[in-house]
Amino acid sequence: MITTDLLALLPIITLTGVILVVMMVIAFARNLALTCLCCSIGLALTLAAIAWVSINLEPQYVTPLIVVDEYALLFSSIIVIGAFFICLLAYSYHADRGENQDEYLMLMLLSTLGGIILAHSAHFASFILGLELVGVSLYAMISYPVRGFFSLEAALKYLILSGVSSATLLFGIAFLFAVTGSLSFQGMADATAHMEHASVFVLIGATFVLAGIAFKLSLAPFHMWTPDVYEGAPAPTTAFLATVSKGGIFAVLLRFFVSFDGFRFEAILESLFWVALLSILVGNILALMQDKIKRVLAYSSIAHIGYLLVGFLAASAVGGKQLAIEASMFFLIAYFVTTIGAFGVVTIMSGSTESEHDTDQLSQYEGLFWRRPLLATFFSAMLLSLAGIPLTVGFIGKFYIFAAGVQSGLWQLLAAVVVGSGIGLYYYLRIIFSMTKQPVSEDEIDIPLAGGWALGMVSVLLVVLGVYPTPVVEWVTSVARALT
Amino acid sequence: MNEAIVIPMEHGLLLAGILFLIGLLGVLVRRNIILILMSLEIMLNACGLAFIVAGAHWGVADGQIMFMLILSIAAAEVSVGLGLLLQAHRRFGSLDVDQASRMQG
Amino acid sequence: MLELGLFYIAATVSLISTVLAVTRYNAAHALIYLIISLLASAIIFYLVGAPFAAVLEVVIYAGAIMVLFVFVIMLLNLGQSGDVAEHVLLRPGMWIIPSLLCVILFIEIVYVLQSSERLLERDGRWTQRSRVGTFWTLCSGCRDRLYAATRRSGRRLSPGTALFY
Amino acid sequence: MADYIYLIPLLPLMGFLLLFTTLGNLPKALVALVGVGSVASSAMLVLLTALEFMTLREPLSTTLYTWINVGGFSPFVSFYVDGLTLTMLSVITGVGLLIHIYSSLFMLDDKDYSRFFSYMNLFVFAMLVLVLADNLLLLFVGWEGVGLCSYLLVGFWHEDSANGAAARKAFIVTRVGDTAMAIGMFLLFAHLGTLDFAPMTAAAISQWPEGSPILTIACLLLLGGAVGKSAQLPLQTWLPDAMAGPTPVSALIHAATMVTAGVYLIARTHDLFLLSPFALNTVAVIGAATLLMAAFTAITQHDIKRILAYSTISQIGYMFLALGVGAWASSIFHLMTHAFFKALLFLAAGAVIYSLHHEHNIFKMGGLRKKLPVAFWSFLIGSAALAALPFTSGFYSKDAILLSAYENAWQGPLLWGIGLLGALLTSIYSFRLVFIVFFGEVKTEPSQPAGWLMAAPLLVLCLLALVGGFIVIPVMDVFPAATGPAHDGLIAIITPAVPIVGVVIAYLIFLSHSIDISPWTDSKIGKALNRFWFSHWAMDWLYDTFIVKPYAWMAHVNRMDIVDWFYNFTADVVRFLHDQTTQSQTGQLRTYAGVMVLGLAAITAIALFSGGGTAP
Repeated sequence: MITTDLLALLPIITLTGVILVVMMVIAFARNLALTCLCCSIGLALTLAAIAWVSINLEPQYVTPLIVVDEYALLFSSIIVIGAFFICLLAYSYHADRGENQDEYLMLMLLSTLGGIILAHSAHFASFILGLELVGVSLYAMISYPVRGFFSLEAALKYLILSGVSSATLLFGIAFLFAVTGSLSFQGMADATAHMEHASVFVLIGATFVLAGIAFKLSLAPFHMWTPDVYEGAPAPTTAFLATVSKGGIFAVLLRFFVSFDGFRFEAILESLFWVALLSILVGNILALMQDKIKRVLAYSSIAHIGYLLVGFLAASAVGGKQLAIEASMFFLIAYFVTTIGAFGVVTIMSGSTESEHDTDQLSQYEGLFWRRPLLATFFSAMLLSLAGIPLTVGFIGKFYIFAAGVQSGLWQLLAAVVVGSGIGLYYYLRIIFSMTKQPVSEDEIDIPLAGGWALGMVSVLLVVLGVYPTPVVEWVTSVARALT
Repeated sequence: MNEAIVIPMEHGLLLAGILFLIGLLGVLVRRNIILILMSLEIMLNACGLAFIVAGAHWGVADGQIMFMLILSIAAAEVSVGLGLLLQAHRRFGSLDVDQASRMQG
Repeated sequence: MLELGLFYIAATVSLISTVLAVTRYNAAHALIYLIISLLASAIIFYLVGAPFAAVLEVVIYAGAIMVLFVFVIMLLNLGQSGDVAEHVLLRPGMWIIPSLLCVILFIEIVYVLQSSERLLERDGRWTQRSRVGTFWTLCSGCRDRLYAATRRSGRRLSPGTALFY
Repeated sequence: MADYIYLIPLLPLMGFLLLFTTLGNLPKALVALVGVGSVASSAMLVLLTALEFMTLREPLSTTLYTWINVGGFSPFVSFYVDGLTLTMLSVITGVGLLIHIYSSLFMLDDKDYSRFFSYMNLFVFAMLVLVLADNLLLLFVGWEGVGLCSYLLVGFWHEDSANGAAARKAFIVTRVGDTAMAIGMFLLFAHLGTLDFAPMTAAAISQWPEGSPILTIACLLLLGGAVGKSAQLPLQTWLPDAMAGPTPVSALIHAATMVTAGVYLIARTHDLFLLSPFALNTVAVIGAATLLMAAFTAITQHDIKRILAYSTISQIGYMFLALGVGAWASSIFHLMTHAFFKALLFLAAGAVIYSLHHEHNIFKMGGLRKKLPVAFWSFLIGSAALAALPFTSGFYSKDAILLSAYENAWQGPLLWGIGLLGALLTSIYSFRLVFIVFFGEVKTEPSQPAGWLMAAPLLVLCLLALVGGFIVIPVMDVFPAATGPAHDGLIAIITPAVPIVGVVIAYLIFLSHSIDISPWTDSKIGKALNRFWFSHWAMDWLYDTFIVKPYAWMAHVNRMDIVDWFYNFTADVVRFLHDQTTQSQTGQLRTYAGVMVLGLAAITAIALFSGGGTAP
């Protein structure tokens, strides 16, 4: 009994162990390469543990807090793989800048651990635990370049606003707790099972919780922090913030809604509808004439999470749950690949400058095709994937969302997706065009080994999943079937 | 009967709600970072209060456990927050949070 | 009923000191009020039957965390200049819009709490819950009295007042 | 069994990727090895497939994978090999291989050697996907792929802006057809729910009666695609200009393979066309009209490659005619023989051009018979096959087409007559070419004859052009059994005799000069007619006058306004919104928190008061 529990927790235990080892390594030898090696091996081990658990163990609860099932393992593996690539990129970034900042990688592992706990959580206690583990590590990761001015500003903004959102979230949970007397997702579901319509207690609790989650996912109108924090944080942190932390939160959101069956409460869907609509429109409109790449990506991530929410909302239709969950999960995977790749390019571009800021002005990317054709090709691939051009993973993700939306008849939202994609095409192509211009600066851009390989692998993944997505689709389908 | 039941849950929640909103008001209005962090503490404390009251209503320990979690979260956020505050004071020369608005648009 | 009385007293203390904590110009003063508020919360914890949480509240919240704030305030050594600066930062006009927002949220919370929702009881039965009695009765009592007064005086209701009914 | 079929297109794709990613950094020998080797290995695999097909005698099919399986929409990437596909595969890889070998020498001096081979490999890949596809969607992917390669290769020497213009013209004109085809595909998918050939046909047969209007429209739209790709009336104007590309490109893409894709498309969907007599007759009419017009034009041209281009249009017209009269097998047969002799002619022309330092005008050539024997014999054999002289490959295929046309229920004798006139003209212009270029006095001194790498493919193609008529293509099971043309004695004699007459006429006019045609050509009518035919029945002028100029005029009139208004207005609105929302990103933390709280209040209010919750 105890043994299987511990075995089921193997991924979490492995990663925790790795973090301890990395701490010891840092204590004895301050060597960034060594730390990075430990971290990447540790993440690989965690992935192996996840694979082992998924093959050998049945889905089970480990204490009421943690559930180990296919769903948790899918999100965990996405998070770990994402963290692995970002780890390599972060190493290149710091190594190139000559900053010997080992603790950064350790903080990242801690944050990743938080993400995995989120993916596994079936209870609000573990949810809050994971959430804060992700959040508190991120505060430090954002403010890491001590000499920077913007990073401090970004960290301050993120800290305070994230604190407000956490408090809102907790207050909502308190309401739900007050009405149901339980903190586990299943317990809440049982207590509200008889409700045709949500009681006002449930409604206010749910909207406060959703507001908190929407902040972390940077959905409008809780998105205001996103561009500033993305811009101010060092590029690897931004990549991490945009992917791993959001993936974990979305995993909880989806699991909570599926087990709580929140899709039957029209009032909640109504408010989520407006959030999704606003996110898609605001995100795309804000990105339109933006000249800073990181801000463009920030705004586009707002829009993309809006698309994701469309897939999520599609689960409200009768019989549409399976497809909607599949669509959301696949879209999230696509979003992970593309976003890590896009910020990966920014990371590599920023690594070789002496400037305190990251390289994110559009003008700095002019003529990249002539200076670094491969890097520019990768970046174009990422942007095309964000725009949803066929043969990239982004297309299939968007197609999935569309199919789910059509099946559930979410016509207004689909119209918004179409309009948003149209606007999106403009600003993505704008970047690509500016990369084909004659170069203005002749600064040398080094492509570091680790980061270059990470980026290359992500690009290959992007195309392979765009051309041959079947394995992932099957994986996602089986997980969705197990969940519903 | 347990005497704790004497106090209606709604009243406890209402108190928690008001405290939460006062904290929120503080975050919205104050420009001094110390005061903002304090307001955050008020909000988190209000959440803790709500959990304890609801937990007492149900007679389960979950509420108190969440309170302890909140306590640790508050501690962690405050320590990081105060660290940043010291940095900000050194960098901006003041505790005005509006100084930190160079990124915009 | 002693508990109930103590609860309302503690709640009042908590509310007043919290409001003061948020509005003070001097950070140290604000901190003291905040500690008072936390202590009042601790009393409420004790009253609702969570003595351990009450102890933690005093020891960790009012004790440890607030001490961190004290340290920082001492470290920065703001003194008199801090007060002056704070007067510049905090102008009365800045309260309007945030207060409006908070009032909206307040109304929403009250709307929920005074609803006659049925809640699940500990023994598994669903019962009609009491409303937020005291506060709400007070409000509606005032309203009724006002209404009666206007009726007596024979004046017509102004549109704004009519809306209130 | 059919596991390796996917390798057939994959190998050229790998070749392309290898050549493309190395960005021309490989030595030329290696480039040639990769470029030719990949096609050669797929040719071997096709041979293997053919052997297997011959033993099994049933179609092979293999599903690689389902691309996306989302909510009932699941396009399979699956390949299907039956007799028709196999014939096409053999032509593409066989002729393609020969042309690749030829190009490895022909293009040797070009600085973009690697780029050339990468495009050629990509083309072969796309073309193979086109013919292997088991459904219309995948076919369309290949279809667009070959269009792209054609664009890239026509404009291969893009330093000269005229080549770029030709490439653009080819791209845009075929795009008109492709749009029609895409709409046709949507129509079919909307009504039949599938684009896989077998279920689609079955559904169409069960769902629609013969001659149903929707089916006719769908067929005509598909025909539009075919007409664009195969350079038939009225979308044929791009092909002569496409000769701006390197000669091997003309041989491979614009003679042997890509331009016949339209024929393949109609043959593949013949069950649909059989349900719509009107569409089928339209095919026949288009074929007949095109073959005649193009043949008249070819007689008057000076440029060696343009003559061949018009002759290609004309020969594809025969294939369309065959399709239109239901002689499916003859059409595919002619497709194959045409691939042999037209590739031969183009490659031989390439050899001539290569030796004469890029001279295209036939009146500046002459007497090359002795200097370039390989080219001469190739040309002679090719022309004989093209003119359908007895016992060459072209004879068997064209004869079958003409006899089937005569048998056709709808306007059979008329179609036969047109075809026959076309055949006469074909033999006149093809031998006009031979007599002018290879006989008479030497006008330009050729440099060294081409090396064996260029000669060997010519010899192989000569052989094929001669004996290709004896190949039996395995398409009996694909098409409905046709009642063999009844050999009406007189018809069966006239049909093969006409080309011989044409050769004699050409001999009399252009070699022995026994007939002096100058009084006719110098007369006013003759000159006008010559000019008219030379300009390909003024098709370019017609398009210019009736489409391009009015369009330009409308664009000119319209330049300020109406449609643009809408777009500008939308853009302005979006930009205005952008400016406004950007203002909201003040950078001030308190604003951000305020918006968050507002949002919180709003979504709570929506949830509480949207009527979903129970009333208090």
